Order: sequence, then structure tokens, then C-alpha cells
Amino acid sequence: MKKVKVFITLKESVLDPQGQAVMQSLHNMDYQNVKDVRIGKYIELEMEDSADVAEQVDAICDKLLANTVIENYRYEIEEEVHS
Amino acid sequence: MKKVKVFITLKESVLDPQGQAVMQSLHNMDYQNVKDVRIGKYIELEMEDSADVAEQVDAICDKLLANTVIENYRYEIEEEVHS
Amino acid sequence: MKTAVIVFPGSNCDQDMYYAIKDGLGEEVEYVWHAETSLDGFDAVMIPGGFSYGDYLRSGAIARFAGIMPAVIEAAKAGKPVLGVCNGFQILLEAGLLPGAMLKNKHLKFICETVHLKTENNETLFTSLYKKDEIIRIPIAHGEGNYYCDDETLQGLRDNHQIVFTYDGENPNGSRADIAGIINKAGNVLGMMPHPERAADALLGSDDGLRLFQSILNHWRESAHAAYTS
Amino acid sequence: MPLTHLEPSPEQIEQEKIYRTMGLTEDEYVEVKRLLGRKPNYTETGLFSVMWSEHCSYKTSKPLLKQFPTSGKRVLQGPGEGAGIIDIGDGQAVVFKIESHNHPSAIEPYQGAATGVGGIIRDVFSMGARPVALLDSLRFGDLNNSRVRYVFEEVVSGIAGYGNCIGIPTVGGELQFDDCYNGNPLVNAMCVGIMNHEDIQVGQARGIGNTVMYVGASTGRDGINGATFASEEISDKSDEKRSAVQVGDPFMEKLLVEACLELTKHEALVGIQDMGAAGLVSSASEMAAKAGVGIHMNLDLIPQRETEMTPYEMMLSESQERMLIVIKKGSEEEIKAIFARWGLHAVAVGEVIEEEVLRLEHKGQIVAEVPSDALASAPVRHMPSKVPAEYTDNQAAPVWIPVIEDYAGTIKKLLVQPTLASKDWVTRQYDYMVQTNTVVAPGSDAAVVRVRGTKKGLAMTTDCNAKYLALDPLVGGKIAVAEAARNIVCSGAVPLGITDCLNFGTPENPEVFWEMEESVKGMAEACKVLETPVISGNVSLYNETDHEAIDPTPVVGMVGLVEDLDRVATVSFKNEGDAVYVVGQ
Ligand SMILES: Nc1ncnc2c1ncn2[C@@H]1O[C@H](COP(=O)(O)OP(=O)(O)O)[C@@H](O)[C@H]1O
Repeated sequence: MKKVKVFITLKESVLDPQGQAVMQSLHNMDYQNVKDVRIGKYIELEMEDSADVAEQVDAICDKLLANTVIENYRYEIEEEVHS
Repeated sequence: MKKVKVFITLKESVLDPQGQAVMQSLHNMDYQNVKDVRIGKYIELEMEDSADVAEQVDAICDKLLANTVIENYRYEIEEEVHS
Repeated sequence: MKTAVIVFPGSNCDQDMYYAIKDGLGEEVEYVWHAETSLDGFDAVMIPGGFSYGDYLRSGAIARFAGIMPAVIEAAKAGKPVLGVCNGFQILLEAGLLPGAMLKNKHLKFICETVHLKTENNETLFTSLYKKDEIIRIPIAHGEGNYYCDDETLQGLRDNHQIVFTYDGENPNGSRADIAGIINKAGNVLGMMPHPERAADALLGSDDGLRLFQSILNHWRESAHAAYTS
Repeated sequence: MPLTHLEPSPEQIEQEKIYRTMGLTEDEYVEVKRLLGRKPNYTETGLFSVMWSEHCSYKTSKPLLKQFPTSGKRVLQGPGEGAGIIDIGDGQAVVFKIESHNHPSAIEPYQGAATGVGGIIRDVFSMGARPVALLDSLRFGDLNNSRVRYVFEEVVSGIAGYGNCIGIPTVGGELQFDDCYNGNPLVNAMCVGIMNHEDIQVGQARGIGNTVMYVGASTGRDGINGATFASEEISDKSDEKRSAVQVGDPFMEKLLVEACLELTKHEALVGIQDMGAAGLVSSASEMAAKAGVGIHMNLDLIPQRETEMTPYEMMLSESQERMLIVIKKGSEEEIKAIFARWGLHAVAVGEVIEEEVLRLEHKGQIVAEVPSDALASAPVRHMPSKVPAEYTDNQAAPVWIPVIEDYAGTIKKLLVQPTLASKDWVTRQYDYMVQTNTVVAPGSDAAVVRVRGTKKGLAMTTDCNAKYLALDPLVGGKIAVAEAARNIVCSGAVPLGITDCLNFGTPENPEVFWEMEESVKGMAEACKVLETPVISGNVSLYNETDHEAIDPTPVVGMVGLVEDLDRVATVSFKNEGDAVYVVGQ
């Protein structure tokens, strides 16, 4: 089994209304020192081992998990010791 | 400046309807080897340096970023070199 | 009875609530801006539906920190009726006035339709004009109405008769135990996903929701009367 | 280093014909030089190229649109402003318009559809009206195609996401599927608003010395197509990190609606216009041109979301949820206070000047100066048209009348067609009840929305059956208007007027242009007969994939007045034993 951690973030120039609203709220809560907030997705996959896991994850991200018109993704593949 | 990366995940006991739907789609796309999908949030904060950044991040996560009834969080604080 | 309707940036059922009370119930009602800090002089507090702060991050998460919220909590502690509908329910959960949390609907889609609710508990100040187990027609409109709580909390809700409304027939969002609305232990804070204020005028399809507001009014009259005579 | 240094010089633009990659034809470039009396610089070329695009100028369709009847005794505002206005009595009026967001929706369906909804809402509240209803007219290809299915689902989610959040009920629309839309979906959104006569606003920059203010979201590089960067160096820099897609923020727009409606009641407001397509250029130049004045704008003051934005980028950005307003000089602080209450910034960015030019200042320099009316008056193009061979063949073909043997089986076969099947899957995702005025919800002929505080209601519908237009655009155009009128009448309302969205292929194709001519002629005739003037509309051309144009799809949005809400009728059978009649020919 592999554990795959996928990070999906909005491309730099894409507006992030969620992040903006959260930052505003943090400022209202007196966390003035927060200068930027960007909100993305964090996805954990559990996958059966195979030779081409990385290729598969690439395809899965491209096709389904990320909307590559506005988002970037990166991932980490971890060996998982299973009980 | 610090860059803080916050990972928010649903607690294990909480069913993740979005993750389930994604897994179903992956199976329909013939990625049968995906055994579990959990969808969480990945939030990047940019914060001005201060002695108690970690404490602040804890408070921000507890109060706002995560709902601890259903979610767990963890974070990483990185030094950021600024231009 | 003088009712406050709290207005957050992004609230969008505030006017519907206002008209249900003003035209449907015929009682005095005022909007209260989220930045205010006092609810003095109000007999009941309504937190309306909508998308406060865009529902960004999590529905209700940001609204909970609004300036008015300490006053809402105070009113709840003082035993005044507090009703949270839809986004209002989500805010009450985030503020800890009610137990549990909201997840995305099981089918992940926003859903708008008129559903059947079963009145599980008609012995609350909000439901005294309904019959026990009465089925009423009330609209829902939400994307995150999938109520969640852990086993222990659910048992507590059951033991204390805090489950006020459940969905009758198909559960539209996957909520635990078909829960549509719950009340706090003290019995004066009700949170519900369905919109009684959208069912307060027969012209629009149902006026089953009106009795909820009338129940509050009855309660107020009785307690005002009690205060007067004592 | 500011990117301006990398911009091509006026000479380069001319010699290397850079204006062509930016969208200007030879003739148009010559005309620009004549209007300016010199060669345009890069920013100016950009201003002309967007303002003279079909999207902003209607240069191809203008001659056709002249055929539409646009006046009537109830019409308070015809085409030309953000939206049209029709009197509904008692000092109140209804405001409505339909608009397309086809191409953005093809690229990024969720955001494309969402921002389409956001744009049409701004058109309505910028007139001073409170938006009370949304409708959507949608066309997709074959649902067996996975991309089509994805686009369909995302478009519906995008419309729901925006409309539900902002709290305007989506009460009706239409949804059809046909292979001709496989690569080119149609996403048309209509918004209806209600207002008092005295609150009518116009997008004009009157009063020399008055202050031009910018309100709403900050400007980013949204919607600026990387391809229009003429210089290679810049496109290398604008790597894949950048996306030209506009993202909608319905929460921001909800705040804008409330703040602008408050502003509408303020006597200091002179003019207001939304920054739609071609954002700042179009709003500034149109407001100036209509009032016969000029505007001097300091671009350093424009709220910016990204760093190092060039004048070109700022002027052409299509960032959403922004408005340009002109207010009486001296009332800036009061106006700022209105917006501040809603958590929004209003920033003074310029001033109304006597000289009729749009003058842009950036970092202490004048970076563009063009006559204000020049931008708003693109040379009209008269396109050749030709009767398609297919049409002639169709006309000559013998009439075919299907013989049905198995009625039950045929009905079932019809009902499984997605175009005819129940639309519940879609309408359930729309909050069609918020504002608690929806008397007739989706599922009937037309939706009916109550005018609160009166016995009156507004009936509304969108209609177009493109198959009829494909066979005969003249007759099909009439049918589209007539169908809308029937839907309105069947709900118990009197038709007031229409808005239209002309979705066609490439007008340079004479056969497509012929279809446009005929459709518009048919629609115009029907509007005259039915006394439903056209008070607003939108044109979307170049809807094609691999040189295959869509069927002509001029969508009609009609609004009618219900005098007495007790007399509203719906489609469903009511009681067993009721008699059923067929009325008409
Ligand atoms: N895309 C849509 N958005 C909102 N409402 C829709 C949409 N498509 C259809 N509807 C609604 O569903 C109902 C049935 O639509 P349709 O089958 O197209 O009927 P009709 O042929 O009478 O126009 C109508 O009330 C219409 O307003």
C-alpha cells in the first residue's frame, strides 16, 4: 500500500475569494500579522502498490482531482506500513 | 516572514462524502487500486515574524480554520526568504 | 413581541424572515447589523439563512466571530428564544450553542425542494402549536445540511428529547438519524435546516411554518403574562 | 522592471502588424490612426482592439438590430444602457436583460457560468433595480460524451453556486441537448429586477470636475489572454503559473448589490456602470462618451491584486465584481462611508474633464489619450450574406408527416430524450425560493414572481427552439417570440417586452450571416405583432467548433405582468373530472 498526499493550490494569479474572506476575518480577530491566505485542497489517497503509481497519480490529478485551468498540484508518495 | 502550511483533515470517524464520490469516480475510470480517498484542506498563511507564531497558528486553527468537532489539523512553519 | 433578525454580510434570507414575522405573524421586528453588540429590548432572536461571509472556509465559521455573537450567546443564556435557520443553524453549531457539526450533503449537490418534516417534539416553545408526530411541509435549500454528531451526543439528544424535527420519507442530505432540527437542553435555542419563513404564506405553497412563529409568540405572551402577574 | 518597457513601440505595432494579432483589421487600424492623428501606442491599440471587438461594439450585428421595435408606451429605457426598463404601474418598473457567457463556459465551465450570472446581475442593479429573479438558457451537446457531461454538470453548479449564494432565486430557464453544441455550449443568463421610477440610474459621467470612483474587487490579470501579449519575452515570463480565467466571488457581489442600492438613493450619485467585458476601458469610455465629456484617470490609484500590472493589463482586465461610479465632487467621504459599512473600498481614481478624451496617467506619465467617443463608435461592418444550399434543399423537399403506430411506445421514446425529460436534476440545485416571492416555481410554462406589497406579479420565461431556426430562420425567429408569449399568457400575464441573446456562428461566413438576418427579421416581425418591444439584448457570435457553426439560437427572454396574483395559472391538471380543451388552430 502507498499513501499519496496531493496538494492542490490555485494558480498564482487566480483570485481566491475564500482566502480573502478568511484573511479579512483574521484581521478582525486581531491577527493583523497575517499577510496572505490561500486556500487549497489536501487529498490523501490510499493505493495498492504497482510499478507505475506516480504515473497513475499524475493522470488522476490531471483528469479528476485538479482543475488544471486554474489549479496546480503536487504530490508525495509514501510507503505505508500496514497493520 | 513565515510561511505556514496548514493541513486540515476530517476525523477518521467522520464519513467523507466528497472523498467517497471521488473514489467512486476513480473506480469508474478504472483505477480500482485506489482503496481510500479523504479530502481535506490545505491552507497557506503568510505571517509576519514574531516570537509566538506557533501559538498564534494554534489559536487560529482551533478557533477558525478547523472545526475540531469533525476535523483535525497540523501545520508546518517555514522560514521564507523574501525578495 | 419584538424580534431581532441578525444580518451578516452575505445573509440572504434576512428579509424573508423579517416579512414572515411582520406580515405573517403581525409582530414587531427589526434588522440587527452584525457589528452591533447589544440585543437589549428584543424578546426573540432570529439568525436567518444565506451565505454569511460567502460560507467560505466552512458555513457559519466566520460569522461566529461577528460583533453581535456575544449578545446572541447572552440572549440564549438568558432564556430568550433563539432560532437559527439553515445558515443560522450552521452558525449556532459553530458558536457551540448547539452540539454537532454540518457536513456537505451526501450527494454533494445543493438541494432546493419542499420536504416533509415530522414533529418529533411538540413540547418546545417553538412547536407547541404542532401535534406530536405531525407531518408538515417546509422547504429546504442548502448544500451543507448533513448534520453530524458522535454517538454519545446523539444519545444525549435522544435522551433529552432535543431532536425536534426529522425528515419524513427520503433523507435529502444524509444527516444523522434523519435530523432536520435540534434544540438545546434548556429548550430555548432551536437550529433547523428547513426554512419555516418560506412556508408562512399560502400563496407560495405552504403556510405550515407559520405556526412555529405563532408558538414563539404564544410562549412570549404566556411568559410576559406570568411576569406581569407575579 | 515594469513590463511597459517590453511593450512594442507604435512603429513596431505598425510595421510588424501587431495590431492584427490584437484583433484589429487593416481598415480598422487605419481608422484608429485617422482618429488619433498619429500611430497608437501599445495600450491604445489594446483599448481599440477590445472596444471594437464584436463583443463590445456589435459592429457586425448593429445593422440587423435596427429592425427590432424598441419603443412602446410602457418602455422607460430601451437598449443602450446596462439593461432595459418597462413601467409596471404604481411608480414601479421592471428591469431585465439576458447575456451570454458561452466561450468562458467552454473553457472553465463552473467559473464561466458563475461569472456570467454575476455579470448580468450587475447590469440590472447598476440601473438602480433590486434583482429579483434569474433565468438560464442552456444548450449542450451529446450527454454520452464525457466532456459534455462534465461541462453540463459544472455549468449548472456554477449557476447554482453564484445565484444561491447571492440570494437571487433562479426561477426558470431552458435546457436542450443537440450535437451541434458538442464543442460549444451555450450559457445564457437573464436577470430581472424591480425598481421605483425615481431611482433610475444611467451610466453617464456628467458634470465637469466630478469624481470618478472605483468600487468592488481589486483588479488582477483575469481574462487577459496571454496570446495578446505581443512580445515573446513577456509570454515567457507569463508562464503556466498564470491563468486568464476569471473567478467569481458572489459574496463580494452580494455586498456590492446592497451598497450600490444604498448609493442609488444618495443624491451625490451621478452615474454608475459595471465593469463587464473589457472592464475599465468600456465603463470609462462609455460613461464619458454618453455624456459628451472626458475622463482623466490615474491608474496608480486603481486597486490592484497583482504586482507590476501595466496600463494595458489594468484597462483590459476582466476581473469581476467591480463598478465605476461618478459622484458629485466633494461627497467622496460620504460615499466611502456607504461602501465601508459593507466592508468595501471606494477609491477616487479620476475626474470628469471637459476635453472629450479618455486620458490615462501611470507613474507620472500620460500613457494613453484617445477621444472618448472614438472607442465607443467602431466602424460598422456590412457583411455579405448568402442563402445556404441546405435551406434551398429543405424548402424543396416534400413535406414529411410521421405515421405513428405505437403511441405509447413513441411517447416513452420521446420522454427519455434529455431535452424533453424532467429538468428536476437541474432546478433542484437552484434556490428558486429565496426572497419568498416565487409564486410559480420551475416546472410550469413561465415562472411567476410576486411584486411584494402589491397584488401584482411578473411572469418570465426564456425560449428558443433552434431546430426550427435551422430549418427556416425567419419562421423559427417568429416561433421563438411566439412561444415565449404563449408561455407568458398561459401563466395569466400580459407580455410586456423581450430581451434577446443572439447566439450564432461566424458572421464572416455569408450563410451564417444570412441566418442572422432572417432570424432577426422574423423576431422583429413577431415582436411588432405581439407588441413586445426589445428593451435589451446581447450578441454572441463565433459559436463553432472545427468550422461547424451551431444551429442559429436566438434566445428570447420575455417578461409579462400579472395584474392579479389570484388569477395565475399553472400547467398541471388540477382535479379529476375537469374538462380538457384544445384552443387555437
Ligand atoms: N436551465 C434551466 N434553468 C432553470 N429552469 C429551467 C431550466 N430548464 C428548464 N427549466 C424549467 O423547467 C420547466 C420545464 O422546462 P422545459 O421542459 O424546457 O419546458 P418548456 O418546453 O415548457 O419550456 C420550465 O419551468 C423551465 O423554466
